[in-house]
Amino acid sequence: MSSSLLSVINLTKKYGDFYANTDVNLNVKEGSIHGVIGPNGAGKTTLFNSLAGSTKPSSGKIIFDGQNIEHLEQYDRPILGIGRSFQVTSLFPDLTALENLRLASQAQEPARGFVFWHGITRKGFGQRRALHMLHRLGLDKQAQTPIKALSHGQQRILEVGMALMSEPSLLLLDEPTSGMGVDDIPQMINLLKQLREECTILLIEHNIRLVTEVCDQVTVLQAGKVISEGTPLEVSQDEKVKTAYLGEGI
Amino acid sequence: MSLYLFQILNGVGLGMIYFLMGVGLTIIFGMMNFVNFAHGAFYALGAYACYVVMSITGSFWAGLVLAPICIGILALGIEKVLVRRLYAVDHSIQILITIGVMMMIREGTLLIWGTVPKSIRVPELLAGIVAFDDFVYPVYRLFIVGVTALIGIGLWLLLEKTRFGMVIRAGSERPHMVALLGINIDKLFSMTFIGGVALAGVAGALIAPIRGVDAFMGVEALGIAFVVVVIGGMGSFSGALIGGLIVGLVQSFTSGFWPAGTNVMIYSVMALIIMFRPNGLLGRA
Amino acid sequence: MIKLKKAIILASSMFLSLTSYAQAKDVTIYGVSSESGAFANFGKQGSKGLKLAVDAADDAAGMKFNYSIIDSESNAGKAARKVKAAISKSDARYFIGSTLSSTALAVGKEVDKAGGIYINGSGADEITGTQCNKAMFRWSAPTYGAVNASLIPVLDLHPEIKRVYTITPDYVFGEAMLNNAKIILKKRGIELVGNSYHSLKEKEFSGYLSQAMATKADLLLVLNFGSLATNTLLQADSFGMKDKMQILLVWSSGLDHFRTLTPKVAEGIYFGSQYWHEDESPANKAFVALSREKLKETPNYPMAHYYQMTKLLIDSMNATKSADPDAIRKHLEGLEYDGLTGREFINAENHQVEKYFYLLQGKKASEMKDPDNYANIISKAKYFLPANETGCKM
Amino acid sequence: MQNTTPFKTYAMGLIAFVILLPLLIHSQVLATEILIFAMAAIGCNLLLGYSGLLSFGQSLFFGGGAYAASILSINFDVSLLTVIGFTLIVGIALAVLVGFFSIRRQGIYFVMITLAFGQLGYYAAFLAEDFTGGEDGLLDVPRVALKLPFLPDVHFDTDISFYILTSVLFVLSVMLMQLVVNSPFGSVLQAIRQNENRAEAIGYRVKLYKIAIFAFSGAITALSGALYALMLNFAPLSNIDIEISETILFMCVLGGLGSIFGSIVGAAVFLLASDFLSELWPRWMLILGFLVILVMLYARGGLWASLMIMLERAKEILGIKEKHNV
Repeated sequence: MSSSLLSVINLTKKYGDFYANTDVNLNVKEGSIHGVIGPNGAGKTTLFNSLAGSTKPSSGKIIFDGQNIEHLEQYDRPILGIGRSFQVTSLFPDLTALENLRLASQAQEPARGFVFWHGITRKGFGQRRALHMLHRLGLDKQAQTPIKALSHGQQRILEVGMALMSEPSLLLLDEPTSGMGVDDIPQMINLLKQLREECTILLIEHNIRLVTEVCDQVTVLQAGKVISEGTPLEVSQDEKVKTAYLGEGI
Repeated sequence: MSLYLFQILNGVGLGMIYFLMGVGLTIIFGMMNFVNFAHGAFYALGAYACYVVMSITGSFWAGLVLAPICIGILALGIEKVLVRRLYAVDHSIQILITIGVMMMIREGTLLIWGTVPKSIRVPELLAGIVAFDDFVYPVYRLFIVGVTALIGIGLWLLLEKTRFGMVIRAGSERPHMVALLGINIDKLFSMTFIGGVALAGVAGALIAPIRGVDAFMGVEALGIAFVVVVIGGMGSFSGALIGGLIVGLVQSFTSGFWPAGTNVMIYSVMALIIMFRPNGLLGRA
Repeated sequence: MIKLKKAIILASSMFLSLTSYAQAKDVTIYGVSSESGAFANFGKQGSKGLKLAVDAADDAAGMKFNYSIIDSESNAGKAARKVKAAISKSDARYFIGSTLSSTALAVGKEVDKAGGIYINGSGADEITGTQCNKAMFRWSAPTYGAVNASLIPVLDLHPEIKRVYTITPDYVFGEAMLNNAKIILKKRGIELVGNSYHSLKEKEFSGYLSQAMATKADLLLVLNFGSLATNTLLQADSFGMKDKMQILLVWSSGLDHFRTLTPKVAEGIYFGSQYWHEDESPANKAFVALSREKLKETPNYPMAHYYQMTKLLIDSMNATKSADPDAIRKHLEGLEYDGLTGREFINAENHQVEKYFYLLQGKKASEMKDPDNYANIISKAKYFLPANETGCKM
Repeated sequence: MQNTTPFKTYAMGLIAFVILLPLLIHSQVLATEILIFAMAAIGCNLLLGYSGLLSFGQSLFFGGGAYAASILSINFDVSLLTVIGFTLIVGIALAVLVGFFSIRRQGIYFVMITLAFGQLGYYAAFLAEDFTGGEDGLLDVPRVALKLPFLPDVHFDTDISFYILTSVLFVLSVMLMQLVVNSPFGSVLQAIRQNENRAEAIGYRVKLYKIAIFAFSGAITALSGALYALMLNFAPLSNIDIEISETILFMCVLGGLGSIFGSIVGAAVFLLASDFLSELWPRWMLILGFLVILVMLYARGGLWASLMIMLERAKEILGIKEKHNV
């Protein structure tokens, strides 16, 4: 178990009488890519939000790197080394690509954000690291382009880049290919394969092709509960999973 | 003991009036997610319209019926020219623009009807009081409570029991779905807006005989309407009723022991409720 | 060339008027009135009165009178700023009027610093009391005079009144009104059976009115003013209270209140008033005639008192043949003259103009002789505290 | 979104503005009022334009500052710096209080909490007659002298000396605010305004930032309220009335959201219009309401941005003409 970077133990989340997650258990091994799949309404997003900190679980534990984190605020988690992306692109639309990444980098040193007595032009404040990231994402030319003028694919890639600026040891990706054209998906798969060298990834995905191609481990949720777990191959042969996806048209 | 009883009854009476002030606001917000700061201005216009009709025809009843119709026609124009563009923007921008509308209406009424307040007398039929022992209550206020109750029941039936209401409620949650069903969502919204604003007009016309008519009555009503609706939960129909009753009762009781503080109490109650119930008592998350 | 000459003459005359107003032939009187904002109806009428007085002024002493209106925007801060600017920029020294007492007090301070003269008609006791100063004169009767001149005659007319209920705005002015009333009631051994305080933004008087009815009072004494009073009376009427008790509104706005309330509501109710256009005094008859001729309207209180205050200033300039504030102040102090309400007298110690205050009673619509004949004058009287009891130290 | 114009250019521009203003409008008192309200409008813009927070509680900071400065100046023999310091502390304290409670809610609920605080402030001032003078306001507020060690006292009793004092404070605070909005802190505010959720997800404590910008807004608004009271020698109750919040809001919106200079233009235009138009046509607010609608619909950048666009156009046209001449 020492190789588990993230452990979720008996995680339950209820809204009123409705149980969005019931006793979910999950182990993400260090250095792996772990997928969470399930039909619509299975509780994937709720689980994701509990991990990222935008909602608090009703009960259960989340252990990251040996530390209980379920009570921590969303803004504390990037600093611990958990980065997240959003299913629907969520950037700062009027700011440039460079400024978006710079802000994400600046956030790593919380005190810096309160510096009000001089401009951003001085060293530090993430300018250089943001340029590096742009280069890595292949978006050098778009450095000074406002986000709203970027293509959808470029925005999706930048979305992942934002999460990477905190140099996370765990990257949470919420449907990274959502809304992407079929042609762009291989580019995302490449990016993910590159990333596994530097961090552990947990992703929620609808696109089964992506999951089978890149994931080491897959957890399947249905109606808020874990119904199956294993390698992509094992899972795809599980009868329960097949029934769950029946009519969903994989 | 009888004092408390009186304060409760008076508070309930007031609460019904406040419900009437707030209900149009909450319906517009609930259906269209639109914050209308010009609500009070339409209320004042309703009172003026009633005054004008009454001075021409001599009949309060004609005023009461025609005032909301006039205000509705005006709302139709404003919706077409302006409000239609604002459904998708931030609340703060809706607020600023409708404040602009409010100012234009207020200054317009001053321009047309001058700065001297007008008054409308209670119609003979409803003049006088009813007395139960020591407790007296003007007939006209009972009439307002009755009319408000009728309007409330009518609205409830319309929204809950008819196909039209069903479509409106669906439209507020999933406009695209409704559009797919082949229903003209623009038309639906514009009808909702007209209806909500006309309700403000009804409130203004009904209250005119009690409070007189002046250009600044709208600002006062705006404050109360928002407090009522925020307490009950923006967009909630029954919330407006509960909010109205709470404000009416708080006002009635506070005026008994701390008259200068009635407004302090009303706003404090509102702030406390928002702190503990982020979306008001019955608001949706 | 001609233009240039004109400009030089104009500039030099302006320079003269700025530097030595004592010898100047042009005198500008500044009217502070709320032309816009919540009290625009008051300010507009006030300005009309001022203009009327300036236009009708004689030039006995060879002076030419001008006016300039300062719009207070119904805001004391704005008024203070604009008066400050007028003093420093145009060397203004003569100011007339205000709507709100807070405006009067603030403007009074400014004019005092500049050594000018300021006549206003606002209600707060402090104006000729604790906050009095040598620049400031006040034409209207403060709370003491208003309550005495209206309540006493009502009690005399109705000896059956044994129980009184009061409705009072919860702040300094209301408190002063109530105290004055309490003293009178106590002296006569009449019981004050209850009082309701209300806030200044109150619109809802039903609770207070039913308490008044529950106490079986014989007189409802309304101590608020303006739209508060309008709402109180409208609601009292709808409660049918006129049939059960007498009603007296001490601080009415006179004609404006009657117009707003309509005779149906006002009928039978007593109104205290600073001014009524049907007073038989010669000065008033002349003024009403002037107003009807020039403006085609019957003067109301704001118009009348701005007119009277302006006329008082102009008359003293003519009498002293000077535009020196000190000379005018000396002339005004202790002056007795024919005013709109009859013989009026200016107390030298606190600069209060001691004028008459009216008690009116609303008439039936069918008995009105003309569209503005809303009321009968029941009585008029002067009641003023001796200056040493007002707290004024100049 | 960074401003590249050098800091010195801004300072020179501001200094030129404060020197020219009283000459252009021929009134030092009106010029003083314009600078004072420009500061208040900037305070509002920090919240609305830069952080997306629509506050109806500005009257509380403005009136609070006015009362704080007045009470201190009337009752104690203090130096001007003490008065300014005390005002800033009061402004910041009030703003942190309002901010702490209001930012917990969004949209209309946020607006209503700030409104509630504004209303409570008004009634508190109205009821606390012993401290605030209630309805009459505080009269005889002295303009306290600036007392510095080893130097003679500096008095501000004349219009011109008070204008100079206001100008100095104005230039200093506008420069500081210009610095703030272009700083790392300002960049986080931009981020929060555009996408609050993302800002939090990348590690910013959004609530703390919002409270911090409230503090800045409270400080500059309170300072402007204090200067207003000293200018008038009078602290009327209307300083803390909801109408002041509206006035400040209009100046801010009219001038242009998200622009410090816009707020200055907004305040100047509003006050000049209210001064001149109100005498011509008391219903001038009708036009104001119309303008607010137009700006919000078609020109969020307000008068300032429109002015800049027109300048650019003019330059283009002139540029073309010059070429023709060559």
